[in-house]
Amino acid sequence: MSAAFLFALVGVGLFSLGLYALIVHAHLLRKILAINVMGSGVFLVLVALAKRTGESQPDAVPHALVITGIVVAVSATALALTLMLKLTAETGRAELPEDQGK
Amino acid sequence: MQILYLALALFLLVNLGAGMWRVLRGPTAADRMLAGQLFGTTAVAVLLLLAQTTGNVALRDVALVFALLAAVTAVAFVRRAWTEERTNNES
Amino acid sequence: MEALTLLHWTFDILLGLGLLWLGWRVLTSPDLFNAIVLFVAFGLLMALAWVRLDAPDIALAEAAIGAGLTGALLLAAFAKLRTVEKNHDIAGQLEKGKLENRSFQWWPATFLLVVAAGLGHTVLSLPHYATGLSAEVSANLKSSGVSNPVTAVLLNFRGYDTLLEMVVLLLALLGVWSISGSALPREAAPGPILDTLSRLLTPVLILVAAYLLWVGAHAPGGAFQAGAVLGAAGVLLLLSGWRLSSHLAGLPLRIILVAGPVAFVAMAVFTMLTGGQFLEYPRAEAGTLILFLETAATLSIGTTLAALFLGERPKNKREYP
Amino acid sequence: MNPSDYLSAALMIAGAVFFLAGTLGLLRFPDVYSRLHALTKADNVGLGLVVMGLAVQAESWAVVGKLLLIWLLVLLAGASVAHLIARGALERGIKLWRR
Repeated sequence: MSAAFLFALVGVGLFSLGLYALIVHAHLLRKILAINVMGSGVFLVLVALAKRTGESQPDAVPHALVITGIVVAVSATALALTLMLKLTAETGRAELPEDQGK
Repeated sequence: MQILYLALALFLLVNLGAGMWRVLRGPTAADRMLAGQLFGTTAVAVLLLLAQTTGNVALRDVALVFALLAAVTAVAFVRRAWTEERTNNES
Repeated sequence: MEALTLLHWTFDILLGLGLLWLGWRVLTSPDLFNAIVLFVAFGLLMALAWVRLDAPDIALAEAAIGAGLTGALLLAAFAKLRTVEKNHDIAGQLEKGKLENRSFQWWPATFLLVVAAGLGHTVLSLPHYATGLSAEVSANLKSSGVSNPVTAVLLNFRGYDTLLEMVVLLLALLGVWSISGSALPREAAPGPILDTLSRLLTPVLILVAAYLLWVGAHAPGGAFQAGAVLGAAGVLLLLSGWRLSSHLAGLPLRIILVAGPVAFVAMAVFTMLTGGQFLEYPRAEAGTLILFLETAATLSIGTTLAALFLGERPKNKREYP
Repeated sequence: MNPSDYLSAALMIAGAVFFLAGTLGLLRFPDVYSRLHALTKADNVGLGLVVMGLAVQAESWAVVGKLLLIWLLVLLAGASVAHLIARGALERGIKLWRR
């Protein structure tokens, strides 16, 4: 066990928490937060595993990927929030419609 | 000295955790936001201490960015999200 | 030495537990506003986690975005949601966010426990020592034109990632511009304090963005961090009631928005015409070319992030009635 | 440890005490105005003391300058935000605590 694996496990935990909340909650703002928490979990796993180089400098490639990912995540969040507002204005509900099939 | 820096950083982290209680408890939205502000100041101190103990001077730049942006979220709260007091505030 | 190791471990374990606990509270706290504030705090702890994982580049990006942009975005959306509710007379959307959280659902919980256990097991069964691509990165670092390995990866070895990332940003902005509704109702005047604050902070923010751009070549920093700081400066100005003058809101704004991707594509075409591969810079000039690309990228990223926060499409002069 | 180490340690421990005081104030004070007061004052002094403690150990004057700049920025942000929140709270009719 090392600090890298500790944080990798925290990342796994955050990913699972986020996925659970994404399934369970209906409110779209909560779903957007859940996706962001999931994303943070994934980033944490990637960067934690990049630290397995021992004493030398960590692997720079996952670091670069995560920096790109953080900026993409914030722009995707902005788009998702706009979609949520539009949906609420149109339907009067900040939720996705239920399945009509059943 | 290494031990002192790290111990102080740890102490401040615990201090942060205690401040979380106010975010959860409220009672007004302003209280929650204030506790968020506490997070910013404390994180700056933790980062500066970690910069000293690890010798990684780049962490001072992280602290600088934190210090610069500490106000933005709070300003967004005051200017946008704080349209009325929603919770049953204390009397 | 023993005490030091113990302190390091205590710090990391507390930080990890804090992250998990905050993540849990973000998703289950009975009040949506509360969840947003907790999420901002969560971002702050994430920045500390990046520091502990020897990733100061990411910590810088997370600090700028977590402290400056995500919170402002979420809070503004929360406020707009309330306005939408009022306009449509549909009270209780935000209340609904409160009630449902009380229910605990067994099937998803069990499923997710299995997923978590599986993922955790997989992570733990990975080799405890792996160099990944770090050997390749350090072997080629000399020819990359910069000495910060993360910048070398972002701008040289995997420059196409950065190109496509900026296209993604642009697409997100196009999406927001196409669907976002009407402008916010008139804001109150910022008042002397906020006015002074924004006037004092904005020049410093721009200076720090330029500094991060410059040091990115040899130390943590670079186009993304600088762009995020620039975007935060834009958000602060927008919150203080500043709007782009209508002369600049048309073509000039759009030119800045696409400057980054266009510079990258032009560079790619240029390098291919001069006999190299896609985005393969001539070695001697690599450092200069990277700085040029990064400057264009910083301007585009910063402007796009601020425009994403504003939401509505800035109209140019002719479009005003 | 040489004398400057002792000075630095004393300053930083004093800073930590101020942080603790700020948190106590945040948790224990009765209304938003007094909590505002406790938090912004105590934490900014705490950070100032930590910064001074670190400045004693700093390797160059440039580092001292950066540390001071960080502190000044936090002071500026803290003071402005405290003012904005306090005024906002008054405008929204959040009552002051009376014994």
